[in-house]
Amino acid sequence: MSYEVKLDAFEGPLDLLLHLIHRLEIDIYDIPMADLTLQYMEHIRAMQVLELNEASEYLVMAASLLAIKSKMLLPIHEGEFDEDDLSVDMNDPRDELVNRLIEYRKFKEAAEVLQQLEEQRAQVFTRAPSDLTDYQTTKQLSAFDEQLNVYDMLGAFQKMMRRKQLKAPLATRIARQELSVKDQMKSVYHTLKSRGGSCSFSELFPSEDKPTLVVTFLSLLELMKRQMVFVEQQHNFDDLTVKLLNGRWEEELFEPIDE
Amino acid sequence: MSLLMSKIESLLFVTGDEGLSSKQIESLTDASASEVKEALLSLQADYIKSKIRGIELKELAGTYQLISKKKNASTIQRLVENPTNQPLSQASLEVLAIVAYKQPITRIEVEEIRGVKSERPLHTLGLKGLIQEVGRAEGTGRAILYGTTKEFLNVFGLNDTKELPSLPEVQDSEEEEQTDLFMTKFQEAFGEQKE
Amino acid sequence: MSLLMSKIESLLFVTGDEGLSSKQIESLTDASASEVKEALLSLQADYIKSKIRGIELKELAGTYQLISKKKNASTIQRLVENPTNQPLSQASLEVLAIVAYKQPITRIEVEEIRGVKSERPLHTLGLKGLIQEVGRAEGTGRAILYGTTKEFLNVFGLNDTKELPSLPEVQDSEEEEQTDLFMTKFQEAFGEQKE
Repeated sequence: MSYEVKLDAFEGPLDLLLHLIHRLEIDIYDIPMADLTLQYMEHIRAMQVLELNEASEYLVMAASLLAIKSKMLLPIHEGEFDEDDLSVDMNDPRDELVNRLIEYRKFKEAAEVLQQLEEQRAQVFTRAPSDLTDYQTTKQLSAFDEQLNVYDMLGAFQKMMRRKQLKAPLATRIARQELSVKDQMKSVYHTLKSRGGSCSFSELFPSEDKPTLVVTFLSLLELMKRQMVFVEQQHNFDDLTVKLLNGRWEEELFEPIDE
Repeated sequence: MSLLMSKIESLLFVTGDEGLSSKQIESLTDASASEVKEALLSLQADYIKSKIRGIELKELAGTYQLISKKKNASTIQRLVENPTNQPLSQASLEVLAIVAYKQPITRIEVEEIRGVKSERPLHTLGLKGLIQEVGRAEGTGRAILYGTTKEFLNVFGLNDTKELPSLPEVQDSEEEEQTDLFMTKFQEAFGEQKE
Repeated sequence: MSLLMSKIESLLFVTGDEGLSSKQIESLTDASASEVKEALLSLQADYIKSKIRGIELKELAGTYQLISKKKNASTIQRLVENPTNQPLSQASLEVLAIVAYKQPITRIEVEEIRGVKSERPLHTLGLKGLIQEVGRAEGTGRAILYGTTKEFLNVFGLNDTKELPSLPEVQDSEEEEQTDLFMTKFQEAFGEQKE
């Protein structure tokens, strides 16, 4: 049962292996391949149930773990090996895996350090440069000989987003939720109205933006509850049709909606 | 009191050209009106008195904001005149980004996104030939709609505004995952397969 | 000196998160490098010492910038109602760490270290302005080489990538020595020089 909890927390097969090594208190330089492989396979099985996208990468690793395990099981009889076997014998079959794990662990730790730096940095704030256009002459304003690229613009946008965090109390309270159910109800209502009172369910969800889809869905439920619209389906698996019941939009009807 | 003054200086510093009202300062610092008033006066006096300070406290219509000291205006002037120090200002770049991605767009809409007045950056960008009027909005005001120019494409090395990289998503991946789960259930329930 | 300090405070105040290099400050104030250095240090000391100050001076991404005092973080955070800047995901942080320490680096190399596809985190980091294309690898594919940006330094409070804490070293040097010793003996015995 303990597998279910953490599966989505892994960043890949190496991450999962490090987790197991830590949990099983295994010496990374002397990995008991049978134990580790067993544990790893059990996790993979749990993941297949969940149909994770990266399953293939985990499966590739499973294959190499099995390969290493079987290499280690190969009996070595003295005096029987030829040149080729010698090279296999010289290198511990686990070496490559161990090196990869150690290398990956280094960066995983570095990522933690970055995270701490990010947190520390987030404790201090700076400000947007002042608007100095007052100081500029019109001639200067129209001069343009700068090397700019799209990333300068994206950078400016990022800075704005950062700064916008600090603007909240200056904005009005209404702006708290980007898209309100009430506004979306109105929008759904107008869509229906503009299409002569009915349209297909999917037409009401033109936006790819997930929060919008969710809010639109909620607004539709609210409209149904208020008997402003009803939804019907001709046949199984048909697209649903949404129909407008009440032709008038009365603002005051929607005042009590609690956001 | 010095603790409150420090907090107020931090707050006014980060809020930049927008400033804060004394009411806002009170609620942010949990100080009383009279304490805030006193702290603001002390800061003001300190900025004037202390020769090493380069900032001043200005009150305008009940809003307090920090500004650079007037006596250093000539130094600031040099900053503005020096072309290497004056790439397109942050404000202009922000407005340009918004216009580029959201065109056609009105001034009011730009200001809603930025949360600050944007008349001057729009003006500057117009003068630099990066944006232009592309029409008028429907409705009473018939507000000007702005869009980017050919010169804009030129400067940013684009053939078309469609070549602009997509904007970063605002929500984090965790949130996305949660929404995904919701969406999955949602789609299951309604047999919808939006892609 | 106090005059110079005042000018510098004014300049750093108006340039905000753009900041200024010491070279730029010199040319804007007609002061010598050593004077500017001294003034910056005095300002820095004054900000730390003075309890009523709410700002600090920091070198960030190669420029001097004023920042709010760390001890006032909780007050300023009250300004933040709905943070738009989500912290980076674990995947993005890992990729960023690899790019930061191994730059310039290709996507394939990143994926070899992580053992998983890393296209999306790389894309996200690009959009967040934390990494950028810094060239193309030699060879057939001419794969994109990634490196960190100024914004990266900014977000992580660094002045330079050299300020990154050094990568954790593999700790068990003793064990390595033992292996080496074994290998030496082994090679001596067999006269083999396998690479």
